[in-house]
Amino acid sequence: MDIIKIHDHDYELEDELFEIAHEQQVDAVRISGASNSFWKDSWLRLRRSKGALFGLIMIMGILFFAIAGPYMNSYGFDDQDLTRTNLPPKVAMLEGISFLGFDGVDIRGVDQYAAKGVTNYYWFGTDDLGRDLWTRIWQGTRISLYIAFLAATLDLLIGVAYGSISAYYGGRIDNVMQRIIEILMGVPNIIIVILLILVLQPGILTITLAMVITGWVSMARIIRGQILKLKDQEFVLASRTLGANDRRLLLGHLIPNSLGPIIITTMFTIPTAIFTEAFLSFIGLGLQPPIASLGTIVNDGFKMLKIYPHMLLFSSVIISVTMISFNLLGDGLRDSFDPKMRR
Amino acid sequence: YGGEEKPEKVGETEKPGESGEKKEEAATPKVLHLAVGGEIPTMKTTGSMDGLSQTIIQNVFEGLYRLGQDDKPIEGLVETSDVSEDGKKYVFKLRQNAKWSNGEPTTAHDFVYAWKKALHPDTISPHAYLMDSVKNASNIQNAEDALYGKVDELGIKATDDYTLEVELDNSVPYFIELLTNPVFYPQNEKYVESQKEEYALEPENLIFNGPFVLDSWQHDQKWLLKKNESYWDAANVKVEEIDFKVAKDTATVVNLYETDTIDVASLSSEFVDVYSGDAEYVTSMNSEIYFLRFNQRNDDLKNVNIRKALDMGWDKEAATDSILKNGSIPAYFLIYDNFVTLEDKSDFRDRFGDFNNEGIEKAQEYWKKGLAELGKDSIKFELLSYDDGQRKSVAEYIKNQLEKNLPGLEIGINQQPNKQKIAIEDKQEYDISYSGWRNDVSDPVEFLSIFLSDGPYNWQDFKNEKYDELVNKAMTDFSDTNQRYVDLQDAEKILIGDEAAISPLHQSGTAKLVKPHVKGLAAHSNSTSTYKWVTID
Amino acid sequence: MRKYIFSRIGYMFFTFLLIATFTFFLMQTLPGSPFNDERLSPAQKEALYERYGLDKPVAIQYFQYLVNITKGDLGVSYQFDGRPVTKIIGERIGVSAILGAQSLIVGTILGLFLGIIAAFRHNTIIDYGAMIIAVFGLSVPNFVFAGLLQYWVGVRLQWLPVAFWEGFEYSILPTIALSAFVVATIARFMRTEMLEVLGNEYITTARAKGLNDFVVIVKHGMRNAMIPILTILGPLTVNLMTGTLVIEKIFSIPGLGEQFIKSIMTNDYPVIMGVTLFYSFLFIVVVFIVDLLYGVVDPRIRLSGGGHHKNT
Amino acid sequence: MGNVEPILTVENLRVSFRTYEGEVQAVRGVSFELFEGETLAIVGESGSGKSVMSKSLMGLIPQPPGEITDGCIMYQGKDILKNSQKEWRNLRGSEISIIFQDPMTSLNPTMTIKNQIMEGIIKHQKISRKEAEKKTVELLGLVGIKNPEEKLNNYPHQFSGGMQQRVVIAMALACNPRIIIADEPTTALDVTVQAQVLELLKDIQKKLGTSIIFITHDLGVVANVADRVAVMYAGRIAEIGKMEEVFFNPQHPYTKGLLSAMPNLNTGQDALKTIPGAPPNLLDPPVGDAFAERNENALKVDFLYEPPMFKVSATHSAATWMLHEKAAKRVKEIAEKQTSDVNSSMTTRKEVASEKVLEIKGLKQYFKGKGGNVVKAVDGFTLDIFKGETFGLVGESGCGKSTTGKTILRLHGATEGEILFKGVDINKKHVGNNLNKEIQMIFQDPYSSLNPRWTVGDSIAEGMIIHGLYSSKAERQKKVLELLEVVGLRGEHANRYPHEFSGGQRQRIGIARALAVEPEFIVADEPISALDVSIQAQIINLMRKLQREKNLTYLFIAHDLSMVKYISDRVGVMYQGQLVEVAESDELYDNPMHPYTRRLLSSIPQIGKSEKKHVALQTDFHWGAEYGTVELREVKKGHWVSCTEREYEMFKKNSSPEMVTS
Ligand SMILES: Nc1ncnc2c1ncn2[C@@H]1O[C@H](COP(=O)(O)OP(=O)(O)OP(=O)(O)O)[C@@H](O)[C@H]1O
Ligand SMILES: Nc1ncnc2c1ncn2[C@@H]1O[C@H](COP(=O)(O)OP(=O)(O)OP(=O)(O)O)[C@@H](O)[C@H]1O
Ligand SMILES: [Mg+2]
Ligand SMILES: [Mg+2]
Repeated sequence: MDIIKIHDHDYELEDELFEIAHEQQVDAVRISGASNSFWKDSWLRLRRSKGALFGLIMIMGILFFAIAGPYMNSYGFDDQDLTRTNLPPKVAMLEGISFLGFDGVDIRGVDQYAAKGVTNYYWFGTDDLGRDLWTRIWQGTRISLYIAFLAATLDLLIGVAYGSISAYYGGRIDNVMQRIIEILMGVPNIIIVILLILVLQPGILTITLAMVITGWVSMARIIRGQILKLKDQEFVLASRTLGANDRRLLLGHLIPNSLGPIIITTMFTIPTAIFTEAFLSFIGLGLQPPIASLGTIVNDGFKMLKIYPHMLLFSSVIISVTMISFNLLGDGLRDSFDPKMRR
Repeated sequence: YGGEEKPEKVGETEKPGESGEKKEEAATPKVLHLAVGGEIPTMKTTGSMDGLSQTIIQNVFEGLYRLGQDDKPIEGLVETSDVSEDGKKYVFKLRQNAKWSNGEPTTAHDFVYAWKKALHPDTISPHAYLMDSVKNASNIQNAEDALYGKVDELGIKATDDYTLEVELDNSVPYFIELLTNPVFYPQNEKYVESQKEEYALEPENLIFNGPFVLDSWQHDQKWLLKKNESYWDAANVKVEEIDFKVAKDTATVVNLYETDTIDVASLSSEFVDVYSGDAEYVTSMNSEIYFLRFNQRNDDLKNVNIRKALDMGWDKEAATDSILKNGSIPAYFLIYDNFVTLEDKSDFRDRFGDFNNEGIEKAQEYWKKGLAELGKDSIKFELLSYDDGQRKSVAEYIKNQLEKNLPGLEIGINQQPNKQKIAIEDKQEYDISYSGWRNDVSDPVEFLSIFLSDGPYNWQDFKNEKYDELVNKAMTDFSDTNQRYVDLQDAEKILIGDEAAISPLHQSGTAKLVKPHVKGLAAHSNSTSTYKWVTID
Repeated sequence: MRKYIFSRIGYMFFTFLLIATFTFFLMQTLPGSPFNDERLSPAQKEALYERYGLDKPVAIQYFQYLVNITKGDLGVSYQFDGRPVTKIIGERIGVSAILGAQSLIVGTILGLFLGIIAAFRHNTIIDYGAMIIAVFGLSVPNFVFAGLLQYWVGVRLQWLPVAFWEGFEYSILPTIALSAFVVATIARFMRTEMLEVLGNEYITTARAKGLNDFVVIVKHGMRNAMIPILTILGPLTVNLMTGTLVIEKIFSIPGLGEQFIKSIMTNDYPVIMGVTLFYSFLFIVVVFIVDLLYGVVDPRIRLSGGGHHKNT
Repeated sequence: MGNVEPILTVENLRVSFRTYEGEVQAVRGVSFELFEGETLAIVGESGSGKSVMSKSLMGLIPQPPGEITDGCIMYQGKDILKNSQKEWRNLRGSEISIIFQDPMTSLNPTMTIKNQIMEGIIKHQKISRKEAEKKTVELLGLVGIKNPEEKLNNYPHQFSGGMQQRVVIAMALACNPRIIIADEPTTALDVTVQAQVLELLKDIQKKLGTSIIFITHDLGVVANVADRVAVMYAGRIAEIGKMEEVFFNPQHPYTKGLLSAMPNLNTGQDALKTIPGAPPNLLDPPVGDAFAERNENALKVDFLYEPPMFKVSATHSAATWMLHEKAAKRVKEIAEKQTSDVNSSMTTRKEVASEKVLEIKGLKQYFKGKGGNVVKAVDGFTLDIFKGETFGLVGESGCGKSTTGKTILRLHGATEGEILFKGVDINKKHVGNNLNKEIQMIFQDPYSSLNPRWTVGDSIAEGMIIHGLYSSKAERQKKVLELLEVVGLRGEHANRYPHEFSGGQRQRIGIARALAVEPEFIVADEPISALDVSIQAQIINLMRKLQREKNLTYLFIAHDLSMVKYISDRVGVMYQGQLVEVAESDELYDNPMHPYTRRLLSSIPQIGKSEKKHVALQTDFHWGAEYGTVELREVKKGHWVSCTEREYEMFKKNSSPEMVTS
């Protein structure tokens, strides 16, 4: 027997190498690698998505400011002072660098701080009632996020319950429940939202509820689809053959395995809610002052776009960044949860 | 955004290239370009009368009188008029050269028809009440009265084609001024009846007798007024076309003005800062007063000291100067300056001056006193307010000021669109409401009658016998005009000075930009305009 | 197939009826009254209620309302002097439709393009670039975007008219402002779908035939990726029609959306109900058309007799 | 092998994928030659790199994440790996074409088959559409599609699986390629259809003289079609040679193991030989011989150095140190050990009690399909199963096997008929969930049969919790560990998640879960069909061991007939929702009566069968009411056949009757 092909290097093939390696026990059931739970696995994958990571960091940042921002200076969010209205932004460290625009000079080239004799610094400037915009914007971010999270949570609860019941029981129940959804979808939802707000009087809760009234539908549909898919998976059948009851199947198997889509959908509900709220502000159905959300601040600032751009600039940048972050995170999560996207 | 760029100002538009273009434009028909906030709600002279409808109507129709450039009535279709001694009978001689745009002459019969129609219950004309002083008019409108609906009993008669006799129940000093209102305009019976339901819905369903005709009307989008060549005074109308386009957003309107698309732009306060120094910037006062209503169904608001504290407890001047900025002035009264003059040539305002303008410290005193009387140390009110632009900010300011100045006070704001707001006021489901009122004619009763204890708009349970007596007397007894004004001065003092039933906020003004080539634009204090005298260079 | 269409139409009718009922009763709970004009006397108000049948019991009003709908009569506006609601809708829908259609077309084409190149160049700079554009489209409130467009392009640069609806050039800015959202939505969707489709074996098979990548993407990828895209096209279309109201206001365009908000603010019940019904009707029809389109695009559905495509 | 010059030479091909976990070395130095007109079969377990290797021959490796790191592929004297994209496109389809495993996914669902076939023709042959269409019709005729003109404008979903695969083959043949790569072209098909497709490929090769690279993991198929065989393991070729050489004189221990792990119809009741363990992880491939750690008789050198290819004969070589001269002694030792092993085999056929555990009477299960169509998944099924036996249920895809199993488990309520478990009708309400303890199921797909969010321990314990079997958590925990040991895993695996296990290990976990509630009766629905040959044997042996220890009764559903015969006491053949033949397994295989059974059996590709031995039934059998009522009749003792009265008489007379044909 010839060696037909000698590999790159020559072996020193000693005789004893040709003994049976009894001591090397065959390990039939070896598992390599550390144990990764599903979450850890997802996190590992998420971490590789630069967009998602960026989104996550930005969200953390925004959350931080939404919580701590209003306390970073001494102004209250409704501290009015008509002697210091419409001041452009001025920041101590940055005021020397004029192109940054933090030098208290407005677009007409007038140093409003000097003109109005104001010695304080307003990082984001002030609004038409002389309120500090920094405080207001972060306070508004807080309110917007609160509304968004509340709406998303309610959507989630209703949507998951509805969707899973509809898919799980199937048949006629599913049919009826689906028809209801179709009807709800048959009315353009912005219209329902507007009508409901009028019926219920504007306010944080009303706005949230109005958004939820139609908002849960998409969650329900996604969950339904997911559960329909899972329902026939063998692990679910296995649990059924073991005699598991509906509760166990839904809460133990079906819903936990729908978490990916649930989280992703929520990540997209949040920015939508923020947006809807801003839109409602624009058509005059926003929150009751002095409570302000990002939407109302953007809307107020929008009117001053030409004269006091700072009023729009900061708020709309923050609203956009929030939206971008959630969208990026949602996209990233979708990619990392969805095995199809792993390629 | 650091101030390096200046927005293009109107004054700078006169660059050489552009002014050349303007000349060319001037050679073409003289057109006035305007932007308005919405659709014309109605073209019926008997219809619902907001500023826009009234503006269009008074430019395409003509009544007996019209508002002049100084807001005083001037003759329209009237050639000569005659008033009886007791002031209860008017005889108007009409112009014989006035025509409808379909060629028919305008006659006294057209007035008879229109007035009766306005009063007919089926018409539901919101301004029919203006006719109250005409003989039997109030009975005809009163569902309980024997004369209800019997419009033929109205004190109006056409003695011949060009003579109109009007009888009044009372001699009212402002009757001629009333006649400038569209509800007193003529309608051509034959034409109107021929159009049935369609009347005034489209330009095709209309004939005109004013300086302009409504040439085209794309609803909620744009419409065009053209000079009416058959108008009796056509020789004095210099504009050939007035082009209206609907623009609902103030920023858009300003942008349009800046790009020379329109000739006039009304400004909201944000823009005042930018334009207030400009030559094109004009302000005017409106016959419109804003005030807070204190709903006395609220037990705390029944307390006069509390009300006074609320009235005085904040800086009205700062609100008009720093928030509204559109020429509005702070109000410590209901009947504003230059409204009516007494016999001795003194202004109505002169006798009492400002009410309750005593400063914040005084307010705090009242507040303490009020709280003590109520035995409370904190109160919460809801402030019902408008949901638009500056008025929204004013409400926020009031809230902030009052809460700051009056310890223990908490105010929640409830913003509502106008219609909903009125509904809430009507049902009195509010504590404090930010309200406004505009008069139709220059008579203090217009404002003061709101607060009669049985007045339909007394949405706040204000009740004062003396006040009722004074105002009621002024509404029926016109024998001594001077005494009547004095009584009304007293009534105003009771309402505000003594009772603080309302807290006047401001008299509103309008800030506008008008292109320099537009002259003679008559903007009336009732928020309407007349284009008859406009010239375009 | 015919049976399917008929049953769908029957079902649409039922949905529509429910929506009509829903809006009707919602309207009953709206605060305020359409006739609280400050200067109307009580007698006049009563007369108005009577004229519009608002004095009758709700049940009768409801019945009357349904009867009128079947006759195509949506009542008359309270706000605009007895103008029929159908006429108001008719006058405005054209504008909204043109604007909506333009934005849909522009947005869809651009969105598809972005989505496809992003998928094709998955995980490259191009992909990221396209997605950043897409996410931006979703992230800037459209009134801010519209305001900036108006100010910069209209006022500062004077390239295009600032506002109004007088001709094609007037529609350009609003179309851009509106389509940003469409571009974003479609691009993101298309990318995901395309990535999924590109992972299919038939794509590899097509490449194994020696076809070049462009042909593979267009002939094999697009059509299959388009099927799920159709699902969002329905709601997107209606969204565009309702979503125009902000843009309509900013650009002073006499469309239906703006009218709708105005009628809400003035308690103009017939108009609110009319427009709501109209939108719903549109929505139902659009969804129906989209479902039929599935059949055109996806032969599996066409040939199996148009089974109800459940999009989950 | 006529031509000495190879038309394709692959040398030291290496392909890697960069994934986020690291570099997967899918192909690790593969070399082989392909000759004109031959069929080279490549066999190997899942993940051994077969598909990757074949895709690299066509330049279809997705880049990124894939990358060809080394090697060359010589085609017509040119290294095609250095091709430009354009050159690749000219090569693909016209010179080399490929057939994928699943015909359904290889065809674009939204394009007519005509267009899909013509596409390549037009691209490569630059002919008019009309001519291309003519060509297409010819091709469809060639692959055995009747009336091809009428089918041109059909869409893929209008064809059956077998027909679809024919279309795919037609597509591959479109430009007369010199090489066809068939990547598991029959795995997704039924045995009967598979036989037809294999036949077709052989025919075509004969007609066109094409070279075929045939990838499969089914050794039976290989025996049927291949001229030469290459066995791949962990990204390398372990052994290559003529089919007979490899099958009858295997050299590499892996090849040997593979062959002995496969039951064939002649295997008796002995325990199957198994290969322990699972293939290595290619993220971190072992040094030395990749198979060493699964090889009981591995040499020390196997763990140190990668074995080179040793020539066994001119056409046969293998990569194993066993062929090194220094190992000769060991080879002998091992051979001796194995012959002695064979005799220490397991028990012979056990005695089956005659106690009925399950009686199914006239079971019908109808489903409402699309547009009101009724799918008669099970349509009158009658059967008794006895305690302690293994009843094998076979039949082609869609005949209702799974539905029957699921109905027994009460996952569906029966439309009609009754199922008695130990005399109790299981569909009665009052039965409660106690039955769920006694009847259990083992599932087909190991990847979806475990909840990915639960640890393995939790999954196993679920049944105990539901039935309140052990009072405390600790006790349950103990039992779980015990069960894991029983199925050949380790207790410490209880805290791990399913995705960390291989398919075979998951199947063991699934079995442990079923056992946790101590059932008597287990329905195993194709428990091994998703597993590799080397793993299948492990599972089958485990199941048999458990049956003996716990006196279980199995309903074993499968379409792999040799495995069914091996494990079952009795076998039932199912066709269109009904049982057509039931008999003891030997009897059934030796003496099949129903024509469907006979067709099924003749389709099984087997090692050792000579060329074209299997009888493809030329005519379809016919049955129906016009020939009298069809029912199961006992032809011989314990041998039931579904037939009419007349047929019954014939069966009774001679045991191989001529069929009633139409
Ligand atoms: N696109 C890819 N990205 C990452 N890894 C891949 C990719 N394609 C294949 N692999 C890996 O390469 C290895 C070989 O895969 P391949 O598909 O060639 O196996 P196979 O022998 O064809 O198996 P099967 O019998 O299951 O088809 C596997 O470990 C697989 O995970
Ligand atoms: N829940 C269901 N609803 C409708 N039809 C079904 C359902 N389950 C199964 N079927 C249909 O019943 C028939 C039999 O299916 P079944 O799964 O029992 O086949 P099988 O013999 O197990 O096939 P395979 O070998 O592919 O697993 C098929 O035509 C299938 O489409
Ligand atoms: Mg493969
Ligand atoms: Mg099955």
